[in-house]
Amino acid sequence: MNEKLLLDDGTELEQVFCRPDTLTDVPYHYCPGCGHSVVHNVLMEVVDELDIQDKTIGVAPVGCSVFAYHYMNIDMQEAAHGRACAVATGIKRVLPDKLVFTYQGDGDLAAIGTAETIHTVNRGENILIVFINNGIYGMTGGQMAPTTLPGMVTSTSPYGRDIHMSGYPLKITELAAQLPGAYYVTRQSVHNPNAVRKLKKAVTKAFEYQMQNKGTCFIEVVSNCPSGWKMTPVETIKYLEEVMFPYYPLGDVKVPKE
Amino acid sequence: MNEKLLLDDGTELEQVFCRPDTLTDVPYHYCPGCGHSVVHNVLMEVVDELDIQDKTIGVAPVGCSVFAYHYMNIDMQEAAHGRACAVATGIKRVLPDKLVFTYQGDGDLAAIGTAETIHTVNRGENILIVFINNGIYGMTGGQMAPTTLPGMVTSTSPYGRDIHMSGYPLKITELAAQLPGAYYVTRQSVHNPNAVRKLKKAVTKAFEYQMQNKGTCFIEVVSNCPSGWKMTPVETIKYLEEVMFPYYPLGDVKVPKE
Amino acid sequence: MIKEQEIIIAGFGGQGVLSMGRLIAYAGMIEGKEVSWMPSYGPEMRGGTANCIVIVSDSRISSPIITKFDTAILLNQPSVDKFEKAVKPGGLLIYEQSTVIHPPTRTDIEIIGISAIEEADKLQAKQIANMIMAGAFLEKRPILKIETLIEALKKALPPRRHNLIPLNEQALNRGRELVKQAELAHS
Amino acid sequence: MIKEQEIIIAGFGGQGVLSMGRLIAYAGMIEGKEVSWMPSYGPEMRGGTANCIVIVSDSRISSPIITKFDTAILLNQPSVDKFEKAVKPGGLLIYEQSTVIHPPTRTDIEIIGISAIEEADKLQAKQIANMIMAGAFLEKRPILKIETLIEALKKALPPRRHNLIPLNEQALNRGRELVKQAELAHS
Amino acid sequence: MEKEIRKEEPRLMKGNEALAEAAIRADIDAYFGYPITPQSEVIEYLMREVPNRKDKKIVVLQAESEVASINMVYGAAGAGARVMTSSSSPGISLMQEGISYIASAQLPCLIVNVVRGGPGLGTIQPSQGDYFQATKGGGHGDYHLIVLAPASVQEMADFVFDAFHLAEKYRNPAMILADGALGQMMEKVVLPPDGGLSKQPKPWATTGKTKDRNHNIITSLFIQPEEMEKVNLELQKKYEAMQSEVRWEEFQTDDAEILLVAFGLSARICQKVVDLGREKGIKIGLLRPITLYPFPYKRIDELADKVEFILDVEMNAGQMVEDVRLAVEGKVPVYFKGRMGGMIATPEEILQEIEAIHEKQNVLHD
Amino acid sequence: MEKEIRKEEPRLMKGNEALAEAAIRADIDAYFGYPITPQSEVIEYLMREVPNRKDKKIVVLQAESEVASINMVYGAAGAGARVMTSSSSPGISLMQEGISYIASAQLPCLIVNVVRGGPGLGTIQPSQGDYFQATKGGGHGDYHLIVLAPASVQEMADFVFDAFHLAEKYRNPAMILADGALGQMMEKVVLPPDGGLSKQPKPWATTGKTKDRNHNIITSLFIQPEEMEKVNLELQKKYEAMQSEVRWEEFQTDDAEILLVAFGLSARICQKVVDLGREKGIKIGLLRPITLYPFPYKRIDELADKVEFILDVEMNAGQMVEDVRLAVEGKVPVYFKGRMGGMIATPEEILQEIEAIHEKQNVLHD
Amino acid sequence: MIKGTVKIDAKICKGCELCIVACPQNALALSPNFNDKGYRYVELIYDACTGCVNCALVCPEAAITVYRQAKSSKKSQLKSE
Amino acid sequence: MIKGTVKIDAKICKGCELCIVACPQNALALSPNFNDKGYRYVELIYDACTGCVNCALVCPEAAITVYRQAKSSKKSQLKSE
Ligand SMILES: Cc1ncc(C[n+]2csc(CCOP(=O)(O)OP(=O)(O)O)c2C)c(N)n1
Ligand SMILES: Cc1ncc(C[n+]2csc(CCOP(=O)(O)OP(=O)(O)O)c2C)c(N)n1
Ligand code: SF4
Ligand code: SF4
Ligand code: SF4
Ligand code: SF4
Ligand code: SF4
Ligand code: SF4
Ligand SMILES: [Mg+2]
Ligand SMILES: [Mg+2]
Repeated sequence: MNEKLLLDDGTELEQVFCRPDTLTDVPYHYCPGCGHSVVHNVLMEVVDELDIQDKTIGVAPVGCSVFAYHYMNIDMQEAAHGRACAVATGIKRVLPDKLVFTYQGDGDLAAIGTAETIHTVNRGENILIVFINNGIYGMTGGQMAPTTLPGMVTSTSPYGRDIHMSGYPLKITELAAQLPGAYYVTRQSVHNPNAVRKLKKAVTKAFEYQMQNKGTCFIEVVSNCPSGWKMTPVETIKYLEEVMFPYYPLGDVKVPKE
Repeated sequence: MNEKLLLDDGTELEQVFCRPDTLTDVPYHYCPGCGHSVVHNVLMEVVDELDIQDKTIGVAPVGCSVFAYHYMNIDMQEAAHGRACAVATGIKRVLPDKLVFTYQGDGDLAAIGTAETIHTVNRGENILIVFINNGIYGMTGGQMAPTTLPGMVTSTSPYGRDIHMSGYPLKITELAAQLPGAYYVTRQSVHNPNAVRKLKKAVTKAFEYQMQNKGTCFIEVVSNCPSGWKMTPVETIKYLEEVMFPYYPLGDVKVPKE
Repeated sequence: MIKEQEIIIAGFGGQGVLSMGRLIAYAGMIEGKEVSWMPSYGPEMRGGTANCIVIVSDSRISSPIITKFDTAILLNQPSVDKFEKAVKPGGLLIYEQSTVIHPPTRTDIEIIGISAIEEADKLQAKQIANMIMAGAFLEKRPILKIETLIEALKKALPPRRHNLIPLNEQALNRGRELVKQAELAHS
Repeated sequence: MIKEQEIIIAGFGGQGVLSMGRLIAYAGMIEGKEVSWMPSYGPEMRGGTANCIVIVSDSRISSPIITKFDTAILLNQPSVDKFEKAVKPGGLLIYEQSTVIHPPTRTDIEIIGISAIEEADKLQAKQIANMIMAGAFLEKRPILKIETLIEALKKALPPRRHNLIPLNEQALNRGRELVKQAELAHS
Repeated sequence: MEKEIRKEEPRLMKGNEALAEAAIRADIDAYFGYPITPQSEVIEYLMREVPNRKDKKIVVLQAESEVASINMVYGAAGAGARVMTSSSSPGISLMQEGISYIASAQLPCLIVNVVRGGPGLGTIQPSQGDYFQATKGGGHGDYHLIVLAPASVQEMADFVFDAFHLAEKYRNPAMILADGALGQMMEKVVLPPDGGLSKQPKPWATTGKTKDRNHNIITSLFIQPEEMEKVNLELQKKYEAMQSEVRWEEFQTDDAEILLVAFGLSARICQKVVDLGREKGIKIGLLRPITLYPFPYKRIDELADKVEFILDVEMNAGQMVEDVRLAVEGKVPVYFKGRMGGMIATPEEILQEIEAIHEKQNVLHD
Repeated sequence: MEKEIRKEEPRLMKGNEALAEAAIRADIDAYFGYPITPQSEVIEYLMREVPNRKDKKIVVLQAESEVASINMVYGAAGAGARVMTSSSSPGISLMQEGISYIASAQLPCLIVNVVRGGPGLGTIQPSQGDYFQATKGGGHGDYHLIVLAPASVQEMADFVFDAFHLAEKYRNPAMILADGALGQMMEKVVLPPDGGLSKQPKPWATTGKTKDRNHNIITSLFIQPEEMEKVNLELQKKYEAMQSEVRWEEFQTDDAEILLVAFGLSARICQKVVDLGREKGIKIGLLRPITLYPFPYKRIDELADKVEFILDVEMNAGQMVEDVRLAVEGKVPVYFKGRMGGMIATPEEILQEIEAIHEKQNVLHD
Repeated sequence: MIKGTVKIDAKICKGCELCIVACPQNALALSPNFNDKGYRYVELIYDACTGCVNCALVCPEAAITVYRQAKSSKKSQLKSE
Repeated sequence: MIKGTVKIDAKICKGCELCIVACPQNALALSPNFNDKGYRYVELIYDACTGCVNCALVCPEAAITVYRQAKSSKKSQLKSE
């Protein structure tokens, strides 16, 4: 870092952005254009900047991001499907001075893990929950998630999600925000550079709040799944903007009253 | 029923209230003054009046009311702890013309069964959920429930519920009401005759909505546990009024927009 | 010397049947005997009887759960209904007389009715009925010294409640007297 | 007559490697052979290769999962990197030439490069590259008749998509030609 | 059940899909499940196909978890439905409480476990590591599932019928214990006939109390130990009766000097071993248990009288081998060959093992 | 571990409470659990007592479920804590996925199962019906717990130390398999000394990556079958090594002609049977497995050489008896006597059984 | 004139006293006697009962039958409200 | 004069094109060539780059390093915002 580049014409350029130090060298296994990678980058960027590599312990879910621990160069645990919040509780309670976060998909956090999610937030566990909502089960090949939109085609809703059969998409972030244990709840995305900037701010805040023992911070990232959605990465941006965000509006859901 | 009573002085009195027909003769095993019994009575009273004994299928929880099936003279299933909503979903989906209800305690519905509760309501399963919130685990001898009030002494919060350790009491009824699948959500009690009358109306409405396929009806009954609270039944009434209701205010939480 | 006593103590929750049993077991331990104490637990306690099985023995105890007893100490009607038949022939049944409307009827065991609740009321200490029963029991089956029981009580109670010890002692003695009176009446 | 062919077909998801394999298996079944088709599955598909193992045999097939192959049909670089070494000595490796920058190098197997993607582009049908590869394979290992493959295709495609059959046939034939050309070039 | 002659054209299908199609044809009333590799095709197929079967009324619901799935199965089964779920190892572990409840409440249903390599999250590759869990009871208490182990896509389909038939006959949950390869692979299958499994009345089901009967109760709670023991004795009697349903298959055991015992995919591989061995003049035979519970103890015991040794082959660290040893009770040595974590022994590898043992045995005999 | 001489006064305690007090003295860092009869006193005792131990920093948390509990245990164990949970049968069934994960990730921890009668909701009375689940692996995949079976309140306390010692030595989850009676009963106990179990460094734990080491990863995912097989082989090697920890107890086996095998509460009862039998001149001996995994196969096999027959006694339908039969391999007949659903056989009943078998055997021998 | 009365099933009464506090007429009280279950049960102690049903509604044991001098032929008063 | 430039790690680029659409200067495009992973990778096609970091922010593979003619010695532009 802080490397300089000297061009042929003598111009000196300064390095202003590079791969975060706290990423390992292992190439991501994610599909091209997958939002998981971007969120990983942002998380490790913040760990770099806050200089908390030695204090941060991550919990990976079962989902496409199950291998997060290969990429994030911090101590990590891989939790059973849906149990990341319970695992994080176990870690944080015995190591209250460390910074603990979970990283979970929508199937993991909002389906099988619903009870753990709700109760962890309700207890106000002093952790950060990062919730990647791509409206689908990426890992297992594109099945319907609790957050799949009405009418959206997946391998288990081949004729589109039918709300009479499966109900409406679950806005678990709004539920979480209702709980007194939730300190800071926000919905972000990574579909363009500004969104990435905002997410980074949110993550920074969340870690700072955790250092101040404020309770649970909960960041939803409305993300994409080019493979599951059967779209090119570029097409997913449009789908996000036109279809996902109207249902999952971006922005803070609960901010601390300071 | 409709029996008359002829007094010595020649006055003829009409029977205006008696034990519901749809109760069996088995005496309740509940502790003296326990609200469970009253709610059982009300439920069966409504089954009598709507004449739906042959259509109604109940699901008993694991909790003090685990033996509900001994008392309610209707077809019933006993579910695993916390899974009554899943069991009811299984029944209702294969028998959509029957009237299905669950009967669950606060440990059952709001702790171990949180995921099933949330997702059943979110799917809008066309059932009635009866939720007996007595702020304690009665069955297992008085441990802290998710709904135990701050400072309340139980066998697992011997120095009073500590919100820093266990979080605030979970208002799962309010969460359920947020879900689009919830059609009618109300909080009732049985601590005096009028409360019982209101509960009966709520139950009647809920069954009627179910006949109209409206979605999930959810009735919380803020109840007592003389044994767990270590109070006489009469003392529990005061505690309910003075301590429980302020935290769990009675009344409708979500009413149908008609 | 009695080498072993297998005892069931039953009544409503709140009547102190569990603590009475614990006290006997504790005293047995102090006297160097093998003891076990096993409570009833679970939902049958709701609105029904609480009970505990106490075994005091000179030799090692195998199972703490048994179904036949040398002695039954029964503080309410449901307990009498349930455990009368569980007393071994020749065994002893002591029951609380003032609240039991259908007294036990077996003829192959010794049956003693004690109005412990009434007597406790007289001593202005409802919660002491259990100790009156315990006194009655020890009068009939002197497996333990009363002094040891008092010693056990001292260890079981927190110091700030040691003022209750004289009352308990009184109750124990009252129980013993009542047995004697009952026997006198029968003889 | 070839009694058995154990084939691995690999490439990116979306290149039609699974359906090509299925077609070969289906055609084998029509010809009365024993067949099995086994896809790769799970997260290794993410951003990596999809593959399937196809076995066409005259006798009963034991395991559908094997690690050495008579033939490898490989449509991208990672597949070449992964499966080149899995070809049995004397076996066949056909790879997509236009996108693979490090071609296979073994000398104890037969290696044929086919620019299937380029050729498919020429036919204005990107999705047909797999059939070009299939044609090439059948030219080298005539375990099945081309007609059976077409028949299989008819059964596999819904009627409304039968208009695609001539294109597929063309691709198969193009593959066969390309092999011949390649062999000519080498010889 | 007699095997009928099937007229339908053979199809090329995945094991998971053949199983799902068979379930439709077996007239299931409901399926509840949660996706997990390598069996998600079961629910995917049902979601895709069921809406096209206008003559059928089948509930297909993706539950929020495996815990919910199995309890939905409990509810539907209690209400008299023909109902099933499917999952793979970790998901099946989550179902253990529910399975124990279903067994105790004596409800018929089908649970499919398309096993992957464990323990833990493990690998998604095929395995037979859940034999103990399936046969000895992964849940609490004394109970047994009827366990069928298919070895082909054909059996993935056929055993759906067998499993429901047995489950309903005995009011007992049945399990199909397959593995990832059987679920994922395609091969030829001739599907069982639609509607070929009749439905018997279930007077015990909770379908609404009518005037002419007492209220029906589905429960697994028997708080009095005397009562609970009675229920247990009843269960044990049922398991005893189920022993008559034991099924297995033998290959070239008539003159075998060495006996292979293997189930599922391992048995397919061992069949090849038999052939390879016999080509070399080694008289190998194979017994394949088809029902893992009940287990063919007796037949293995009989065969033990005739062979030099037994080699049990599994895709795990040695589980069924305990049952084989229990069958044989020391009569002949029982050896074990296993690969783990998704690895599969090749026929050659197994034959080598046999030859090595053979040599060792001969040395011993000298 | 050498048994030290204990100076403390004996106390009268419930098994559950003695276990909880021992956990405090064994310096646990954390307990996570969910109430269930007959073991709720464990968490109740900890909640009551821990705040009074100002010298200790122990986390005691009531989780929202057993599923959450076991996963909290996983997290805390992975972070290097000495951590435990306790439950009873249905709750333990719910933990099976988590247990399989913990075993696969090789994390030390203690799981206490105070068994009640199953299957299903069953009864809350004592039982030994979870032997299979504990020893063969109720979860998916090939793994084993270290399983200790106490037979007294004293051992309820002592085995907490043993369990953590072994768990940490082998980086493997350990289980204490008790029953409702042992949990609920009070008897004399001399508690183990406070702080008597030292803590070794856990360099693998996720405590925050420091500059001087690579990042630590706790996982049970090994997607490549080759890798997963390696993990499995490593586990198997560990289980092999654990065999050296096998523990059992014998009573009057020296001259025994009849051998009783029983664990836990059943073994206490069988001790009485030995006495009663010998009074009658029947030479009975008793072997009590203390570790159920590893199991004393070898010793039972040795004793089998000397006795006429073996009677295995359990509070279930016959589970450990399979291991006894595997130990004996047909050398002598192995009989089984079991009561179920919370029922407990009396010494007299067992003796009668012995006499009946004895008679039958003699007829056979004539 | 007697407006109403109650019959209390003494066998199943658990003496919880909830009916006593619910009765606007203070017409109910615990008996000094015990029932088969060992509980003191409730009795109507004088003729003030109006048949208002309050006691019956709150009785956990459904032990109370209420009679009233009234035209209503409804099974229970509740419905008529 | 060149205001900025990017270095793209062609080895790990997956050709998702997200950087291309994120670049306000339209300075990026897919190469006709393939990398070791079989993907066409992205290249800077002319000197319009301003070093605005947009492409790098959205790059899933963290494959882009950005240089800019600027005083900021901050590790990343983000922080300075
Ligand atoms: C107990 C259990 N059930 C199911 C699975 C299979 N499974 C793995 S990941 C997953 C869902 C993945 O979806 P999501 O959480 O949304 O993550 P994504 O892949 O979309 O990032 C499922 C169902 C499992 N591994 N374990
Ligand atoms: C899986 C499982 N965990 C725990 C238990 C023990 N248990 C039985 S009932 C109960 C809670 C009872 O509380 P609640 O649901 O509030 O009902 P209440 O008795 O208060 O009416 C618990 C924890 C169980 N039976 N099964
Ligand atoms: S499947 Fe979807 S979520 Fe998973 S890596 Fe691919 S694009 Fe991302
Ligand atoms: S313990 Fe509480 S909830 Fe249970 S029956 Fe008694 S009073 Fe009612
Ligand atoms: S009916 Fe009304 S007045 Fe009569 S006893 Fe009951 S509460 Fe009192
Ligand atoms: S409310 Fe019912 S149970 Fe309670 S005292 Fe009155 S009559 Fe008896
Ligand atoms: S830094 Fe900005 S201008 Fe330069 S290539 Fe990237 S997006 Fe384009
Ligand atoms: S965003 Fe990154 S991975 Fe995607 S095309 Fe651009 S450089 Fe390549
Ligand atoms: Mg997702
Ligand atoms: Mg409760």
